[in-house]
Amino acid sequence: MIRKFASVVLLLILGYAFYSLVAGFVPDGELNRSAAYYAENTARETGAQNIVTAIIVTYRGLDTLGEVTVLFLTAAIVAQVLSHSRAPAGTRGSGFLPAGELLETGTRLLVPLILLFGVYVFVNGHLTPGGGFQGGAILASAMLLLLLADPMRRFSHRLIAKVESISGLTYVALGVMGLVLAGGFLDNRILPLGQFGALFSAGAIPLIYSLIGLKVGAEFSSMLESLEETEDR
Amino acid sequence: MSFEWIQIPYALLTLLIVFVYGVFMTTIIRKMGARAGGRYGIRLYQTFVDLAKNYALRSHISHGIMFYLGPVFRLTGGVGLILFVPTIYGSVMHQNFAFAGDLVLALYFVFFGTLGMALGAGESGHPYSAVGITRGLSQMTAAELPFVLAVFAVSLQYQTLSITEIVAAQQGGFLSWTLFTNPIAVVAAMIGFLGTMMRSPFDVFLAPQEIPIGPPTEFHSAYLALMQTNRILFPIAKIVIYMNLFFGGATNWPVFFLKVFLIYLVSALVGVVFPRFRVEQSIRFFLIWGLPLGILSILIV
Amino acid sequence: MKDEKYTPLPRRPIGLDREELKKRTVTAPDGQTFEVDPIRDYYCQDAPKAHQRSYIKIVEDFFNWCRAESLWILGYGTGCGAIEMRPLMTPRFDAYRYGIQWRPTPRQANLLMISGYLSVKTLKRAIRSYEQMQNPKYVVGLGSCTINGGMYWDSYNTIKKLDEYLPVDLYIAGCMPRPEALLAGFEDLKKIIKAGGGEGANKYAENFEWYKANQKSVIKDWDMPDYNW
Amino acid sequence: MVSAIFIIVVGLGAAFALGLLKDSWRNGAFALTMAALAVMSWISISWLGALASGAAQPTDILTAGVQPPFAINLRVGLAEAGLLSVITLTGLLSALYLRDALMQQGRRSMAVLLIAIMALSGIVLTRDIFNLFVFFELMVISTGGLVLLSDDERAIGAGFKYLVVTQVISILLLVGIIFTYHAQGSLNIDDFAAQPLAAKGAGLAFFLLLMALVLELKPFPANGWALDIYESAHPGFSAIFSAASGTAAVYAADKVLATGGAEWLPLATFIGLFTFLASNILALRQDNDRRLLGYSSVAQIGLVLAVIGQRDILGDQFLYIAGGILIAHAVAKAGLFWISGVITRRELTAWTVLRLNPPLVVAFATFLAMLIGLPPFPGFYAKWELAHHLVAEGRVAVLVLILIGALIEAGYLFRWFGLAIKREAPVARPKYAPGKVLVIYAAALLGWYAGYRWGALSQYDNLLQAMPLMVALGFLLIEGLPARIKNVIAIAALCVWFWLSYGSFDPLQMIFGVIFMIGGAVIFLASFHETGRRLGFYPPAMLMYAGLAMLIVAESSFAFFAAWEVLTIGSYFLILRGKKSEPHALSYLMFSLGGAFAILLGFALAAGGTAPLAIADLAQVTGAVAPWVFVLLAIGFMTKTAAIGLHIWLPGAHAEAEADVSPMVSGVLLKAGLYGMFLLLMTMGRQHLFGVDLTYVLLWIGALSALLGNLMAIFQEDAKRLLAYSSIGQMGYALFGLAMMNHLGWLMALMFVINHYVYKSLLFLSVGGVAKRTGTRDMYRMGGLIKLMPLSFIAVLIGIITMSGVPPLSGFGGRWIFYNAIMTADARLPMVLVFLSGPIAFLYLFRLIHTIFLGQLKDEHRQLKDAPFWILLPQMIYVAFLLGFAVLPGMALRRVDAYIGEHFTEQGLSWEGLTITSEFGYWSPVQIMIVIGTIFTLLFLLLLALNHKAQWVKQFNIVYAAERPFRPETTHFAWNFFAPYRRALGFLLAPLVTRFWGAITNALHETAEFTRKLYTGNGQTYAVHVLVFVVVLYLVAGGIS
Amino acid sequence: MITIAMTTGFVLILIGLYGALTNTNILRMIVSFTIASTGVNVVLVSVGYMPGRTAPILDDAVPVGSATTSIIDPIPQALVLTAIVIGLGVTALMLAYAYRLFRIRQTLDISKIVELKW
Repeated sequence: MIRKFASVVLLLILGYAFYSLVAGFVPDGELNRSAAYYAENTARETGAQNIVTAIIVTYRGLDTLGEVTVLFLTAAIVAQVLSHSRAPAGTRGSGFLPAGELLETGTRLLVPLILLFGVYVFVNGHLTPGGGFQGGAILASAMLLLLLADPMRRFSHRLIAKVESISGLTYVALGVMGLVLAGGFLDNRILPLGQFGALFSAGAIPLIYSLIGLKVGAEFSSMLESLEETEDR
Repeated sequence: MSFEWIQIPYALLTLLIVFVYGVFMTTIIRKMGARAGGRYGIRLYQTFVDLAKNYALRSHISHGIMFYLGPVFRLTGGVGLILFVPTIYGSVMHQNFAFAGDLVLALYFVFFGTLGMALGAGESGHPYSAVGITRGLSQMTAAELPFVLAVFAVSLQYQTLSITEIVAAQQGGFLSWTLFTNPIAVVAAMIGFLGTMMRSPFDVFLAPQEIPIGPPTEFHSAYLALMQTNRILFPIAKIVIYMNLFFGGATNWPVFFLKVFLIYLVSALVGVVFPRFRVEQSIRFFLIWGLPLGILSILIV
Repeated sequence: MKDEKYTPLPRRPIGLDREELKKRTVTAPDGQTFEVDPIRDYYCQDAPKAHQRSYIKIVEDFFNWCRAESLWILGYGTGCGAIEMRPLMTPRFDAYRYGIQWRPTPRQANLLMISGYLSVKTLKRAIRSYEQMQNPKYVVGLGSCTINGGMYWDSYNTIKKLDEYLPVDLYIAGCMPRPEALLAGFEDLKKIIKAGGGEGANKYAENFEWYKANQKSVIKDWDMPDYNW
Repeated sequence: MVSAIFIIVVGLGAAFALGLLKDSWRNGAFALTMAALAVMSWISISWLGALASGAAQPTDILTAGVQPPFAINLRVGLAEAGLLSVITLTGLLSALYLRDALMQQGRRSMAVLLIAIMALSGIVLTRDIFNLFVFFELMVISTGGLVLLSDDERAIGAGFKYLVVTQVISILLLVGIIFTYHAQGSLNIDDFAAQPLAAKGAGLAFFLLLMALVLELKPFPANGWALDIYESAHPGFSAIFSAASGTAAVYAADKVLATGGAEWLPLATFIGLFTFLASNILALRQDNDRRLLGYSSVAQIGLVLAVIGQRDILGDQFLYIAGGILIAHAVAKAGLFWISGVITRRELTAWTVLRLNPPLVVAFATFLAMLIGLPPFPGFYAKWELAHHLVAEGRVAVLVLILIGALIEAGYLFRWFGLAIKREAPVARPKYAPGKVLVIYAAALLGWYAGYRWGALSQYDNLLQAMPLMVALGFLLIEGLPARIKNVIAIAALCVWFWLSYGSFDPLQMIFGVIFMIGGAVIFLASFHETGRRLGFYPPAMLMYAGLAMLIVAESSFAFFAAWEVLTIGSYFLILRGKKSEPHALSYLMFSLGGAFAILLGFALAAGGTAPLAIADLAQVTGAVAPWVFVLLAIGFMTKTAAIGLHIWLPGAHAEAEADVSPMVSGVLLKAGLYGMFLLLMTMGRQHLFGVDLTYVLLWIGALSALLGNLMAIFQEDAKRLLAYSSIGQMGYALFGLAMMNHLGWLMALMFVINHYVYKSLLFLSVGGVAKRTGTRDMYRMGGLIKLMPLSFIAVLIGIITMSGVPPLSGFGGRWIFYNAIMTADARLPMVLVFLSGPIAFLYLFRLIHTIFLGQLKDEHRQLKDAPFWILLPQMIYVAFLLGFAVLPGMALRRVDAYIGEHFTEQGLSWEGLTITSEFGYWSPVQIMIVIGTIFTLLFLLLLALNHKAQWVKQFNIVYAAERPFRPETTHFAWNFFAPYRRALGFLLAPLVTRFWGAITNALHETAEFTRKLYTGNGQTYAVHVLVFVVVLYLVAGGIS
Repeated sequence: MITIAMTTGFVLILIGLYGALTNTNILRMIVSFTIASTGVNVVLVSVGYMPGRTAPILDDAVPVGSATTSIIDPIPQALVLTAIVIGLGVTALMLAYAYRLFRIRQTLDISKIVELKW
């Protein structure tokens, strides 16, 4: 009770602080200098249509590398945490009924489509909304679907790990190439910018986003699988 | 002042006079005590006889080197004290070895004999000696305090530490004695004096039956004789210091005899009137009565 | 002074079986062990020696005079006589004027007064005190009890003849002798000493075996060295 | 030069590449990890080297080929390079250390470790606030992963609590970031500085941002989660968490704070100080080593934060100071965590096992000294500079709080060291993994190297190049030699140093120099009796002497202070060697460090920011600050001389020390304080505070010390405690003499300096020798040793005659000068106390000799031999000296008398012929000696003639009221010897001072006990703490808009 | 519009925090945190919103030349993506921890996991 009351009081004060943030908030009339720079120069410098993608992949590419690393890390740790704590046999939650015909068939039908869609999303990340993360998530949702349909299904950890590692390594290598060949780490201009708006344009952005997509997909899958494996036996 | 060989016989002469007078004084004071108790008292030559007998005892035992040296220390302290203090003011013969040091030397040399004696008594291994020493030292440290303060007040008053100069400053009529120029210091010093004279009420460290006469309980024969000799000399030596500091000193022997007698009398009179203090009582006595007077005397100089 | 009277009796086996006098094994701080024999280690084992008089007669006479005129009594009471000694210190008798004083410690005393009957138990203490006094030293026995046992002649617990245990210089007869008698006795003692007769200590030393044997024949629990220095 | 981005690239690349390896190729994976970390370290270090030497300039690394703020940029400056080196090296060493755990958990955990180090490097490098957030989250998550390396299951709970808290933090952080961005139109940190935040009304955003970053620093009380991690995580990881994570987080906070302008600095200062103090207090109650280290880590980071709060005044010294503290903390804390990893049990006493491996003890001590900022480590220089800057700008309160906190920290750290050194150690030497131990040694070496670098960078002399210190440290290297050889070297070193330096000494320095060096060498003679190797004795002893040597020649306040701390630490280790000295050594260290801090404060105040200050320039300090300087310095010096009130450490410390250590710490060490007092009074003279003459206060303190020290001494049953209390009294005399501020007073003080050295060394040695033979220090257990140990007896006899001031020995000279000195002094009341204490000294001295050597010999002592030759030898030297000095006091005092005459107008002594004459009296030592000697000899011959045939009797041949003694034990009157005195004056002995200090420590402990209940262990409560922290600061800051 | 969005975000944060501070069940706490981080994301996005403008994609509707005046701030959008991903990562990690904790302690009550304290 005291805890709740104290929490309420605390949060009220915090809320007051937030309130003063909101109350003092004046929306910008025009783009601030960073945003304005991107609005003006993205197309020229990166050749990407989607400014957000340009920012994510190039201007703030280091953030993104970090993000990918976060997922990599999380996947690794989750795997590590869970690998230590398999449920003892016969505990609650083990032993599922087999999936029905309908589910299996539907899955078989949907998974390629989902995969394709995912690839589409990340390949076109520099042109349209979406990108590596979204695409990767979509890829992983295919995996989720498979697992939902058949909880006992297993994928090759090695494969997932390889995809994850190779895409990650390549990503880093691309970044280093930016350092060597172009203006700096993760500079996308190691490849020709190409024609504005085309699929193969914007330098390395599509490549990177694809790698991200693969990697994110692999990492999510790995996590899902690790979580799933806790239900073993 | 510097040393000349003639001073050695002079000093020995002084020593002889003081010794004889001391024996006489000891006897007189004992007789007075006896008379106060309604007795006739000892014979006049008794002190000599006792001394001679003790020197003449045939057998001796020794507990060790320090036991042997204790009485020597003791008597050296007494003799040295006499010799480091000028006995008769203005007399070349009776300046003794006062050139070697001043008042401070006299103050600290008092401890020489005490220390040696205590060591000798300690080596006898007798617990009663140790108890006696404990009491004696405890009491002495407290009793010395008003005395030292008074002495310091006097040296501040006369701005010198030289005994001769202090006596010189008191010449010219008895009103220039410290007794009258600085009575508080004198009272403080006399309180300390009572404590160091080994007389009632401050003689519990010699308790004859409880700890058979305390520190010297194991001493006998010539050891005891040396200590008796010191017992004769030492009070006189101490009184000489008092006389020089507070009572105008003595310019000739008759005045010396008189003043020493009168000062000795003070402790004797107090002794026959008052019963013994326990040691902590006497410590408190000195701290409560002697110390404030001593401090006062220093502050008002 | 040797004669038949002082032929020692056969010695009785004496057991020093007091706990504190038993031999014991002690561990030193460095871990070594050794044996402590209290009698041997704590007490001087030498026998008493007889001491020579001065070679010059006049000196010896002077010393004897001094000794006689400066009698220091060990304040030690054994029997009812003790009560007769106290008045000597009072104004009425005032023994001080004769050079007689009391000392609390045997080391400084010359005169041991055995004031009345002496039980076996007290004898041991008397011996010890006597032996701790320095030569020359004198023993005066008070009253009949010290002479022949007096009214306790058949007691199981008192000694009869003090003379057999300590070298007595003077007896003062009476039961008890009054203080006046004591004063008279002291005067007699002085005469003896001045005449050179106060050699009890030497007698004791010379006939040490005999005295010890006598002492040990009555003191069954002999728990001290033969001579108490 | 390889771009610093490769730190990130290599880290990430290797982490990704690990995924390619087979799970079973663990050796390969580990090799890859190590290689990556090595490359990262190499890059960092090469940058550090280049930047430090000026071969390279601070470099911005652009990503995406676009200028900031439009793309993320990284920066490598000197600070970054340094921190990167710390982080990557910690990572490298920790990885080596974690080898077993990593191998067991597989490549994933290695990847996590790599990413953690990469993320920490990123935090340091990045200049983009959102990028900072990303790296932060990486750090958080990788922490979550590395916590799992622990075998301790509780670590899971701790990790979860951590995640809960970081969720709250990241909420605050994100809100802060976005609103800051809104206000600035940029995410680049460098842009924040361009436009002050408050101007755009985004103070609250900045506040939230700052709070989030500060919360990562584990401020009190919002840090329960961190402590749980420290307690339960693998120590190898805790090292990273403390050294690397803490470093990175601090730097992040600093980066942001630097842009916020000066107005935010007080907040940082407040948080930092609060955390520093509170965590240190809390650590007092810890008995789990890792949790204690955790508290200490938190506190140290708080300290760094507080220093960051001062960056507005530190100027270009900021890096030097903050970096010094941070690096010292990082190296030390990592090292300590690594050590904790080789120890199997968690209570502090389990560290006793280190004793079986002495080099580890050295490492342990190194780390502790680094943490507390003792010379010659970086923290020391940093502390010194910081103090001066703070004082120069009037931020004394901050400095005082820092010093108090540091003192508390020293308290629990060295208490711990004491436990480890003194408590019972297991017998079997454990097998340590060589890799782990190697890592620990590497850290220790790095610590020393950092100390060397910081010394080289400082504007003062490099302490590690100071000759005495190098010699002392050299003894660490020859520790394996037999003790006797080392002893010869030690004596030679002291003599050579004296010979090299005495040419430039003035008479005052000469006297102290002789006591410190030659006197020290004489005491070392006693050390010859020790056989074997005597591990751990010579390095601290020589450290102490090095400090003393440096103290004498010190001309600037810095050199003086450094020497002071060196000798303090050396003597602490030395004292700690004693049998039961654990608590006493600690209280010694506490008082000494407290005093040292007072000195630091005093010097800083005196310098007023214009360091370095020549000692002689203290005389130029004037104005309102001068009396305070005087007070502080005096307090500092008086802790060493154990003036009353500051004395409670001394009896135990001196009494429990070894036989040859007691004279070192009593006879020699105490003089350091007096030397300081001499310098202080010589330069600053009389100062008045609130109208009170401070020397008058000193006079009272000296007199009270003399009285109470002596009084307490007479009631001691332990011989060495008795001597120790007497030292308090004797130092009181010396202080009194100094405070009289007249010629003779100073001369008397010097006389005491010389005499006290001689007789106290003499007495401690003889008593030590006796204690060695008898196996006890309780005097009533001894007795009657005179026949068995005659030489020791003679030594004590001469010693006590000198000490009591009885003519004809040299102690009388001191008394004589004293009387002459007080003739002209005005203050008479304190003199009364001194008068009182004189005879009292007599009591305990007599007791000392009587109870030990006279009286009844005990059974078990019947076969004792005299003290060992080597302990007796210096005693005999002292005896000879005392006799010589008694006759010819002029040989030492004449020149000093003239030297002191330069400082006072009044007349000194006249040294004509054999007689020494003052204005008031005279004294002729030779004649006194002759007269007394003649009388004594004559009387002795007389007695011999009369009594030469005396029968020698044994101990029970005493008159005993017609009975006989029972046993020696019951016949030796010794225990409670001065019972009447106790009855009369016992009330003066009420342990008021002990109670006072005890109350302070108790209050601290109780506060800690009460406060730590805050850490309920509930992760939710910790989250509440975090919010409370933010909200309270929000309210305190007055609702920033 | 912005205010509403932003207020919604903050309210979500507060709700989430309230939930996290008052529910002792670990899973509920995790969910609460998810709510709170959603709130943060909403706040992030709303800060970048500018009334009357369009998404920052330079397609036919938004020519490169007029982009400065017609698109909203793209940066918060980029940031929010990162924030989401990171939030997800942390949530996954917390869930894994929760699972492990449950396996070890057989409880999901955070107030019972207090063996480390003081």
